Amino acid sequence: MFNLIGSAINGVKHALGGLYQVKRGLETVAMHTWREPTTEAYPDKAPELPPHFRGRLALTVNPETGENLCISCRQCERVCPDKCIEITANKSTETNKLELIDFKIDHGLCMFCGLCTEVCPTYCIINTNDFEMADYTRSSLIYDLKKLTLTQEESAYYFAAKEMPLPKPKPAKPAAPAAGAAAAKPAAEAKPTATVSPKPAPESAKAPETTADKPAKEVEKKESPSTDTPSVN
Amino acid sequence: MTIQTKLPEFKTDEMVINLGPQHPATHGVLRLILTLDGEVVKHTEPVLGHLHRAQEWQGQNRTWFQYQALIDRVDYLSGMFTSWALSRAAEVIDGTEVPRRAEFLRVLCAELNRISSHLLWLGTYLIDLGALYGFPFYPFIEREKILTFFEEISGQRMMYNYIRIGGVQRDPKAEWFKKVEEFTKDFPKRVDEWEAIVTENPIFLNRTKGIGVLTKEVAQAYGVTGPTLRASGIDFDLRRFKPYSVYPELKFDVPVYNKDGDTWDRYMARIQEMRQSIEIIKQVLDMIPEGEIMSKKQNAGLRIKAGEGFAAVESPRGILGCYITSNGSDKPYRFRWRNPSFSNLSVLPPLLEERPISDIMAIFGSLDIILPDVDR
Amino acid sequence: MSEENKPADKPEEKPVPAAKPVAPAAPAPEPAPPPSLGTYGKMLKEKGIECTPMALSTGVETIEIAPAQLPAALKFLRESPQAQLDFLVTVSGVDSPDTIDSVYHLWSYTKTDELVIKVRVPKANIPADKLPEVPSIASYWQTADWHERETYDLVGIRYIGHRYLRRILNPWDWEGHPLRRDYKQLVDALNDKNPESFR
Amino acid sequence: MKIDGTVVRGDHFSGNIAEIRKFAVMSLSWLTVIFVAVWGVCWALGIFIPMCLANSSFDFAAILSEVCKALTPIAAVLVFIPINAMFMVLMERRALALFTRRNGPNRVGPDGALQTAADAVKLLLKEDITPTGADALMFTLAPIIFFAPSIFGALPLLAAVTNNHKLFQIVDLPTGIFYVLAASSVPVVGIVMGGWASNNKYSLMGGLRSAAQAISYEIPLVLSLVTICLLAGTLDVVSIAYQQSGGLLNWNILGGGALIGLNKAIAALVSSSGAPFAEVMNAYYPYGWLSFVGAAVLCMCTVILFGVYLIGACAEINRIPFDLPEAESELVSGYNTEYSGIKFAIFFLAEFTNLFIVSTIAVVMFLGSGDCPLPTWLNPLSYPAVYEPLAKALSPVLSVLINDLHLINPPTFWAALWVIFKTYSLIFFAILVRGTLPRFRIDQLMDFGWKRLIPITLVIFVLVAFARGVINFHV
Repeated sequence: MFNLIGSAINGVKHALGGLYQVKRGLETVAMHTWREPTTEAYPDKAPELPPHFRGRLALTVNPETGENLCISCRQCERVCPDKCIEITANKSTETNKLELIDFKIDHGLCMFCGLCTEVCPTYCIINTNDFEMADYTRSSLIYDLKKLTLTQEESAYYFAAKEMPLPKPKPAKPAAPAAGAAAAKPAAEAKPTATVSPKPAPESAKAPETTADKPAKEVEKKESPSTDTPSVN
Repeated sequence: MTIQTKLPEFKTDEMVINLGPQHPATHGVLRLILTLDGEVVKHTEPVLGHLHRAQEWQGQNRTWFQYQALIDRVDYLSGMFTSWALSRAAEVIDGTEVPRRAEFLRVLCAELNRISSHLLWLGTYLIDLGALYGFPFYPFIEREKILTFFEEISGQRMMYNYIRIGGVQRDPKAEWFKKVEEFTKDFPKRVDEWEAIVTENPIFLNRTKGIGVLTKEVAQAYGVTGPTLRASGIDFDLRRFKPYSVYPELKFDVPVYNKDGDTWDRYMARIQEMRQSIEIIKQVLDMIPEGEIMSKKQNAGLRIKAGEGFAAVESPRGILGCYITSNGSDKPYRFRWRNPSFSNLSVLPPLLEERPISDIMAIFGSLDIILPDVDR
Repeated sequence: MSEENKPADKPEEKPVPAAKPVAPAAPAPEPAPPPSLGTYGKMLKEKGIECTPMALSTGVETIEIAPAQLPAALKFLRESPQAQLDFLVTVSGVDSPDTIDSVYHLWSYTKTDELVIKVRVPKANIPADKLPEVPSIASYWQTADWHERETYDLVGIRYIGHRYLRRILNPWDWEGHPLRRDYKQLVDALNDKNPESFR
Repeated sequence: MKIDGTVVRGDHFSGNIAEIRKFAVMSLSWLTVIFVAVWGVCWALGIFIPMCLANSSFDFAAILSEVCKALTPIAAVLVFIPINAMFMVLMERRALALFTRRNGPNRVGPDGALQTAADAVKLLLKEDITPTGADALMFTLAPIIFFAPSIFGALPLLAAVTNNHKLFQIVDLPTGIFYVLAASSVPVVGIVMGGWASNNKYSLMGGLRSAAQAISYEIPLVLSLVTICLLAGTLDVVSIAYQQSGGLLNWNILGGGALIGLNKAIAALVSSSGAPFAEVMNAYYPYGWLSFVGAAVLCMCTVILFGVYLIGACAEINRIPFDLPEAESELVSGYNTEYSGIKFAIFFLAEFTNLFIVSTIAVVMFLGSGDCPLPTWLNPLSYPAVYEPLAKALSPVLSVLINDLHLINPPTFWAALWVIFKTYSLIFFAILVRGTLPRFRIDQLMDFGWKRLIPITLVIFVLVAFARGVINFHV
């Protein structure tokens, strides 16, 4: 009998305790009503992204002269884990320097790891804060040189935001001939003999073929990166 | 006339049901082939691999530098730890000395990441238990802040690629540390709030107390690690047991639950771990020295000396290990992940035996499995 | 950091299987002193289990055990009070140049000791279109169950005595073992994504 | 939380007035729309058309007007339910957004007020899929069986919540609550049918769970209501609603009339007219302290009964924390996993309608129906000194509206307003519960129902039966 009463009292205690806890929970949830929403009004208001945000890839230009900074060294192309960068360059006969003809990035493949921006010696390829790239076709995700190149103002903004050292004024001089050459001889581009890697590859480098079944070439490529590429900290 | 005292034998058929791979509560694409008697589970057969992305194969076919960027995907909720495990293994083989500031930054980021991972677990666990609409948002609000911190230093919210072989990628600014400090002050209050809603809630207690009891012996036999193991009463935390990095200099408790090893203990273990992580972060913020953050040049030709090694870190889910055989080239020769989720998941079938179907979610959720970590 | 022992041991040599023509010039290492048996090696030896010391895997005692003696050795290491290596961290398979290894990382829940056990099956001994065979320990050490299945799936080591040796990560009808160095991928994953891509 | 002068979003109790205001405005405008629409249709059908027909010399005028009058309650329900469900869904989403520090739907219409209307259109236009191997007939019937009974079962409530307006008395049912309960136990058949006919194991389990759950929670639910009927001495919802008029102290949630005496005595004390305090007390509580104990017991019992009713009702309509039949994390979506398009819309509609109906039952049976919570002696409007000047000032307008057009019936108007307020408060509470509690497990649910709630209600039933004897309810 006492047992029964005891257990009944226990049960009541248990029930009241449970009710109290439920009340506490309901109260806490209800009190959240008074707090400001944390959602962001995204399409109406663009989010504030940190300067190092890894968004769409782009090529900077010299903020002062507006000339393209890419030296066609192909480090980004080599380091890309997804192989989504393709550089077409030509060795100019007059200056004996590489001229950038086209720069393609397939953003449909890109995983935005930012490795290409880390190896770039001239801070040319960068991650911008743009992330709105949705499109209707895959082919439209392949950005070419024109689409990739930023304006002078944008470049200036990113150079400042990312605290990258501004390019030295020296390469500003050959800008005109390079541009002229690139524009002038699209025909010559048919045989872009000089792949840009320091060592000329045996066959024409249309696109980097699958490296898997070409071990010889792969090894050559692997050995080529010189150790003096800058580390980006 | 006789009175029939015994009921006639009542025979039921068993039902085989596929839980997943597309199911709201399998945290991804786990498939469980359940044999049910009514609602009681008789046999469980997990089918893995729906998310298999050949991470080990990719490790062997990419250079060190490239692969560092990929491994955050192994366990996308705690990318810092996957990076850390890889970096540690490589450093151990290579004999790289990591700068002190980098070590502190690693600990700081890792503990923040541990909190964010546990927060996601907390939210989704309550979803598993049916509190679908209210509570789960609160941990996510806090997690969002942590992700913003990471976004600021690494550039992305989940695929950080921040911890590198030989150091860390970027030195945060002073304001960043200030923000983290504010967060550490604010966070314990939030945990108190959540505990007020959840911990003693009678329905929650009913759903978790005494459910999915994982005994010490079973846990050890299956190689279970992490909070799941510590909730079973085994004090086995790598940060304490085989201290690495600067953990020996930091004071913190390892929450161990000695009683049952049920789902409630696992819940509490994680809640307490978050509080401890906050303590660690506070200390790190005080102790962090100035100095270099990287001792190994990060470039496409990153190479590691020949040798082999195994290094592990205590990830939010347990021991995340990395067994690497290097031959001195710029690619690892053999890359092997030891993932906590893989071992923790293997204990699921014995835990589910003879449990009703509702408990599947309570138990499975409490193990804190993340499927990409299982399938790699 | 005992780094000088890259040497006589195969796995550290070079990755490129014979098919690949170019050999990265691995500098000829100075011969390291032959490794000697550590604590656990001696323990096993007392027990009558043959084990060969190997180059340390980054400071951790590493021994090689003959396949036949593996279950006995692991059982002893797990259960004997002085060894107490009761935590099987992982079972991995490695396709070394000359051998196929099954590697066991043993830890303890009570001590900080570690031990790496390797079971190596020389490739020369493996008949064509047969898998290397290693005894399974899954029947009494449950951790090994899935780990062995995974190793079977990816590296292709047949664990004799495993109750349910099926593919675990790959689909059941997958052909070949992807982590073998001679594995030929039917479709190049890197080039089979976007038909419109320039790749 | 301030960092270098910048405020980090969402971390301080600065208040969320803007969102709360939006929520309130949205609710009030939707309620107005509902109120106006329903009353407009009813007035047109039940009053205006008969009024016009009364003067006509049309042959069937009398019959037609009768038909119109008879159709009024059905029209009221049919107009009310879809609009109400739309509002409730929106309110639920907005309220949950408030609790979880979000904005909620805010795209369609002003501040998202038309979101659910858009959703409804979308659902109706969606392809209606019947899975292969499903029993097509059963599959189609299930939502209808789920939907129909509870609505038409709830018809008797209409008269109660409109203060017995003659338009809404479809038939004078002396066993109103019995009819409501009988009808409300039918929908489970629809769930089981849907679960079985879907040819899906998850659906089947959801359906069976629902059957088990409904059977076990029907009992405490009915017992709690029966106890109220025992106190009221009638099964007629209209009478029960009437009995509770006169303020909070008369309501069934507070002793089911045990405090009527107290109420009247205080009223006597305040107005200092009529019988003196002690006399009234003696008339109602004839056995002295025993009566007071009885009254206290009754108060306690009815409060508990209200709790039991809420729990039982939650379980009956599969709301969280009792949403096992559609437990998302276990059974995907339970019995309605395979439903899409309009059939799913009907299930959805029915769920919210059921929530509204059980809330209305709670209001009618426990919370004084359309009664103002202020006791008459506290309510300023009940004093002629306040009321009469007001009425005089408004009379030119009101007399046209009330007497000529019959557009407003003041008792009905006030009763309906109070019922709406109380009902939606209960619904808001249900939303809060949904935002907080996790789900029961099926066996714990059964345990809780059979081993806790049913014994409690039985004990209370007995206690009430005894305690009732020591109080004089009707003087």
